[in-house]
Amino acid sequence: MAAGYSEKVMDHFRHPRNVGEMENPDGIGHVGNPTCGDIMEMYLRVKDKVITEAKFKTFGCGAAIATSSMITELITGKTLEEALKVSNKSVIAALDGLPPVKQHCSVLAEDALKSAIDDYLKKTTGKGLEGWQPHNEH
Amino acid sequence: MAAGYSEKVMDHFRHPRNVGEMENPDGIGHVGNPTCGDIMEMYLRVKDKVITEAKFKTFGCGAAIATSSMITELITGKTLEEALKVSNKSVIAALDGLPPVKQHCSVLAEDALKSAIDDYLKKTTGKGLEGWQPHNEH
Amino acid sequence: MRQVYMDYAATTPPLPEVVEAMLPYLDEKRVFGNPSSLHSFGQEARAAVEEARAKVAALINADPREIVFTSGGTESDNFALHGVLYANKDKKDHIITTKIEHSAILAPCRFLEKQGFKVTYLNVDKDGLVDPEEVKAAITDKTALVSIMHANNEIGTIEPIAEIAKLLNGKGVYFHTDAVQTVGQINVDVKELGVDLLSASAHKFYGPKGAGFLYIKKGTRMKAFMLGGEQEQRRRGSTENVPGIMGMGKACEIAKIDLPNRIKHLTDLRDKLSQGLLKIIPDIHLNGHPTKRLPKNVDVSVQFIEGESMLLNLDLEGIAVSTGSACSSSTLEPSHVLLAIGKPPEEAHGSIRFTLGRLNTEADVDYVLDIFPKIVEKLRAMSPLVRRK
Amino acid sequence: MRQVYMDYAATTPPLPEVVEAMLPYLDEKRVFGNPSSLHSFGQEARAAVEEARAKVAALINADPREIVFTSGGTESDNFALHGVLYANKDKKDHIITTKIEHSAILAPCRFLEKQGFKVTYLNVDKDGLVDPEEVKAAITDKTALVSIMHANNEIGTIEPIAEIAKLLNGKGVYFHTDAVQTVGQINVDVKELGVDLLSASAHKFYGPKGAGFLYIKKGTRMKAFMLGGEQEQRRRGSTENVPGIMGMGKACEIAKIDLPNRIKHLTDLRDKLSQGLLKIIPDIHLNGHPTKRLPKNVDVSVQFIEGESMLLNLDLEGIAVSTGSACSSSTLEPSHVLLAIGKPPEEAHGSIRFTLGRLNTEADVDYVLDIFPKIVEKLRAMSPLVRRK
Ligand SMILES: Cc1ncc(COP(=O)(O)O)c(C=O)c1O
Ligand SMILES: Cc1ncc(COP(=O)(O)O)c(C=O)c1O
Repeated sequence: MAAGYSEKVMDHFRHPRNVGEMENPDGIGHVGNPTCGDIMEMYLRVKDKVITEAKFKTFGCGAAIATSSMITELITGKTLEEALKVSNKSVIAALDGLPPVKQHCSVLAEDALKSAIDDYLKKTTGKGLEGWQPHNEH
Repeated sequence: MAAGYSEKVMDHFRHPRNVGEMENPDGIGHVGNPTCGDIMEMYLRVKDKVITEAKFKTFGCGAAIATSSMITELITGKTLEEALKVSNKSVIAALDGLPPVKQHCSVLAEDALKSAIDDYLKKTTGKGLEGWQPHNEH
Repeated sequence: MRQVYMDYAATTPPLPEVVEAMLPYLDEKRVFGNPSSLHSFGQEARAAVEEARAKVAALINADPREIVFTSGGTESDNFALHGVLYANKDKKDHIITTKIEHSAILAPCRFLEKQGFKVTYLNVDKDGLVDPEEVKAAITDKTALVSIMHANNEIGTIEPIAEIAKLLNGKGVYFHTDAVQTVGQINVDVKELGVDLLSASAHKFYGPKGAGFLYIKKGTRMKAFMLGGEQEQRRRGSTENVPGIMGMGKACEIAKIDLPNRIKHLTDLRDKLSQGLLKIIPDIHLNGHPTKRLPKNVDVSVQFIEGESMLLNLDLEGIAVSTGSACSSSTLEPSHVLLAIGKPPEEAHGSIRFTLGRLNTEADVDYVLDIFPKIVEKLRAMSPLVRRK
Repeated sequence: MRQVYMDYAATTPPLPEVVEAMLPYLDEKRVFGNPSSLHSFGQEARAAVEEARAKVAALINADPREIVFTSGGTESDNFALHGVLYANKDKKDHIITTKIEHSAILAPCRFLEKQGFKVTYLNVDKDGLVDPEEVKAAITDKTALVSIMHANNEIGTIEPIAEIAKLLNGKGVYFHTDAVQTVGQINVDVKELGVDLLSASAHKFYGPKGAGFLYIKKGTRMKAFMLGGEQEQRRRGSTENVPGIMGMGKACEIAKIDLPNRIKHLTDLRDKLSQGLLKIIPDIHLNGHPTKRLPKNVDVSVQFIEGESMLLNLDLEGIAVSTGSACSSSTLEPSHVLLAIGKPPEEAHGSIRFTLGRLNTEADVDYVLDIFPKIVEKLRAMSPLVRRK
C-alpha cells in the first residue's frame, strides 16, 4: 500500500466521508496552521446533546484526511460525552493503524473535535470544554 | 594476466632461464634477506672480461624470479663494462614492464649483478666495484 | 491502469543493456572473483573493473586514475567532505556550501561542525541560484573546500559551477560539486566545470543502485573515508561491487552517446508539461529557475493543498511523483530547499515534483495534464484554505 | 584445464537463486523504485527490502529492526567503530581490539587514534586465540567498545566471542564482532554470542558484492557513519541497494537451511586437504588453531619459498588461492596476522591460504594434493634458502 497506509486509511482517503462546510453549525473547531502543513476544521450539528451531523475540511496529508473522515464517522450519532471518549487512539484503531510518523495526524483530529465541542459548549453554556487546551505541535 | 604481469614476465616466471648454483664461480652476488621476502644469489663465470655464464637462485615473488631470469639472459656474452650498463630499467623494459608495486624487484636483480661483479673484482683485482653499495630496501 | 513513472530524480530503472553488462559478474560460471585476488579469477574481475573505470572517466572527461568507485552519491559526498577536510586539517578548517544541498552534504557538514570545523551555508536567490561573488566573498585563508551542487534535486536549478570555479582559481581551495542529478543527464565535463571533486550515483542515470563514484582530480590532497583494504589505489577500502561497477560503466558508455537525444526528449516533454500545468491550474507556481534548469524537472507549488495528498491521489491514478511536503519526511519539516528560495511554508507543503525520463512519452504528459487538475480540484474542495464563494 | 577455485574467503560466487532473487529489482518492467518514495513503485521496493531484512535477521536470531543494510563488511566495521565512539564520546574514548583484525577494523582504529581516541591492540597466542581474561583486564572506565573478530580471515581461528561477552557483561562497554568470515558459514546467533554489534558482508556467503549489514542491538547508543537521508531508520543515508539487499536476503535464507550441510562438506574436505599437505610436503606448517577453525580454512606456511610464486604457479594450473606474503600487498609487508601469531617473516612470506566452498569436491582436493607438492619442489630447487646436499 502506498506510503505504508492500511486499506482502511486509503479507503477514507479516496472516499472521505462528510467533507464540506456546514450552514450555521452548532460548533466549529479549527486546529493546526499552514506552517505545520496540517489544518483541520470541524463542524458539528448537535441536537439533544447528540451529534447528528459532522463535517470537515482538511489541509494535510493522506493520514490527516483519513483521520478527519474517520472521526466524523465515529462521532456521528454519539452524545457529546461519548464523543469526547473518542481519542486519537480510537481513530487510529478504527483505521487499522497508522505509520509511526503519521500518528500525530490523529491528534489533530481529536483536537479538532474537542475544539468544536468547546465552541459548542461556549455558545450554549458560556463555558468551554473543561481543562481543554489544543496541542501546540501539529 | 595474473597479478598484472606481462606475458614476457610470465614466460620467464614459468620457464626461468639459468636457474641453479655454479661450481667454482668467478663471482658470487648475494642480496636481500628473508625479512623482506626477497633474496637473490647470482653466480658469474667470467673469461677475458666477458660473462660467459650466469646463474641464479631466488627466493621471491613472480617478479623477483622473472627479473632474475631476465638479467642472467641480458648479461650473458657481455663484457663486464657492458653488463654494468644493464640497469633495473633495462630489465623492466626487456620484460615489457612490471606493475608499479613490483618495480623494486628489478632493483634487486641489478644489485645482485653488481654484487657479483664486485665480488669478481675483489677476487681478481683486490678492489671491489667502485662506488658500489647495495640498496638497503629490498 | 496506465502507469506513468515521473520520479526519475528519485531513481531510474537500469537500462536493459546495463543489466546485461552486470550478469556475467553475478554468474558463478563466469567472472565472480575478487579484483584484489592475484589469481586469474581475480584478475579477470580486475580487468573488467578497469574497463568500466575508463568508461566512467570518458563520460566526464577525466583520467581513469581520477575515478574512485563508491557505493553511491551519499558515500561520494561524505568522502569528498571528510577526505579533503581531514587531509588538510593541519592548516585549514573551513567549508563553504549552500543551504540547498542534498542531505548527503548537509548532514556530514553538521557532523564536521561538531568536530570543530566551520561551515558557511550560502543563501540562494528566489530561483535557487548561488551568487558566485558570494562564494568568493566567503573565502578565508582557512577555507579548505567549497562544495556546491551542480543541479538541485528538487527544484532542478543548475548552478553556475564553471563561473564559480573561475573565481576560486588560485585561491588554494578545493572545489567539489555534487553532480548526482546531472551526470548522464546534461553535459558534465570536469575540465569545463573546473572542479577538483565531483560526486555521482549510478541509479540516477539508468545504472544500478549501490554504485557511484567520486572524481578526484590528480594531485588533490585527500584522505580515505571508507577505511580498510588497499582497494581503489588505497582511497577506498572494501571489495569492489564488481557487478554494480560494470553496470555503471555501461550506463556511462550509453549516456555519452545518448546525451543529446536525452536532453532533447526531456526538454520537449518538460516544457509541454510545465506550460500545460501553469495554463490549466490556477494558483500554481513553478519552482526553480525558469531556464537554467534540468531538462527533466518540473517542480510546482500548488496553493491551498498539501503535497502528500496530491501525491497519493496521483499514485492512485498510476502516476508516480515526489513532494517536498513535510508529510513525506520523518522530521515533519517541509523541504529546506523550498524554504531557502523563500517559499512560505504552506507553498512548500504544497509542492509536487515531476521528473521525467527515458520511458516517458507525450501521451504520459497528456495523461498527467488530464488527471492532475482534477485531483487539485478535488483536494481544494476539501481545503479549509479555500473559502466557498 | 581444470579450474579449482579455493579462495572462498576472498569472495564467493553468488548462488543462482540469489541472482534470481535480484533480477526483478533490476528490471525496468518490475520493481525499480526507490524504497523512500511514497508512491507504489517505491512502496513495492520498500516491502521487498523489509522482507529481505526479516530473512537477514532470522539467520542471526535478531529482530529485523536491529539490522542496518550497508555496502559491505568494510562499511559495517567502519560504522560500528565510528558510530559507537562518536555517540559516546562525551564520556568514553577507548577501544579494545586485537592485532589480528581485518584492516577494515584496524584502519578506522588508526584514524580514530589520530582524532584523540585511544586504542588497545591485544595480542593473540600462537594459534591466533585472544585470551578473554586479557580483554577483561584491558577495560577501563573510559572503554566504549570492544571489537574482536568472530573468525580470522587468514588463519581461520575462531575466537571465544561468547566467553568474552560473559566477562564484559555489566561492564558498560559495547561489544562488536566482525563476523564477515562466519555469517552463513558457521552458526552465528547474536544472542548466543552476546554481542551488541555484528558486521557481515554478503559476498562472503554466496550473496552479491556491494551488500552487507550491521546488526545493532536494540538500545545501543549509535551515530550514523554514512550521513545523508533518513533511510534505515536514519541510521544510514543513501538510496538502498535494493537488488543487492534482495540477493543478500536470499543468501541468508538459504544459508539458514543449508548450514549443517555446508559445515559437514567443508570440514571433510578441509581435513583431507590439510592432512594430505602435511603428509606429502616436508617443512610445512598449518597456521591457526588446529580445531577451533573455520571449516573452510587451510592456511599453511611452506618453508624456503615465497607465497606469490606459489600462488602464481598454482594459478597456472587452474588453482586459485591467496597468500599472506608481502608481495601481494602494496605495502610490501607480510601479513600482520602471521606476524602477530609469532611467525618469523620468512614463514609469513611463505604462506598459502586455501579456502574451500560449495563447488569444491574431493577431486579438487586430490588435484591440489597432486599439483601443489610439485610446485613446492620446483620453487625449492630455485631457492637460495635450500642448500644443495
Ligand atoms: C574479517 C573481514 N572483515 C571485513 C572484510 C571486508 O569486507 P568487504 O571487502 O566486503 O568490505 C573482510 C573481507 O575482505 C574480512 O575478511
Ligand atoms: C543531489 C543529490 N546528492 C546526493 C544524493 C544521494 O545519492 P544516493 O541516494 O544514491 O546515495 C541524491 C539522491 O538521493 C541527490 O539527488
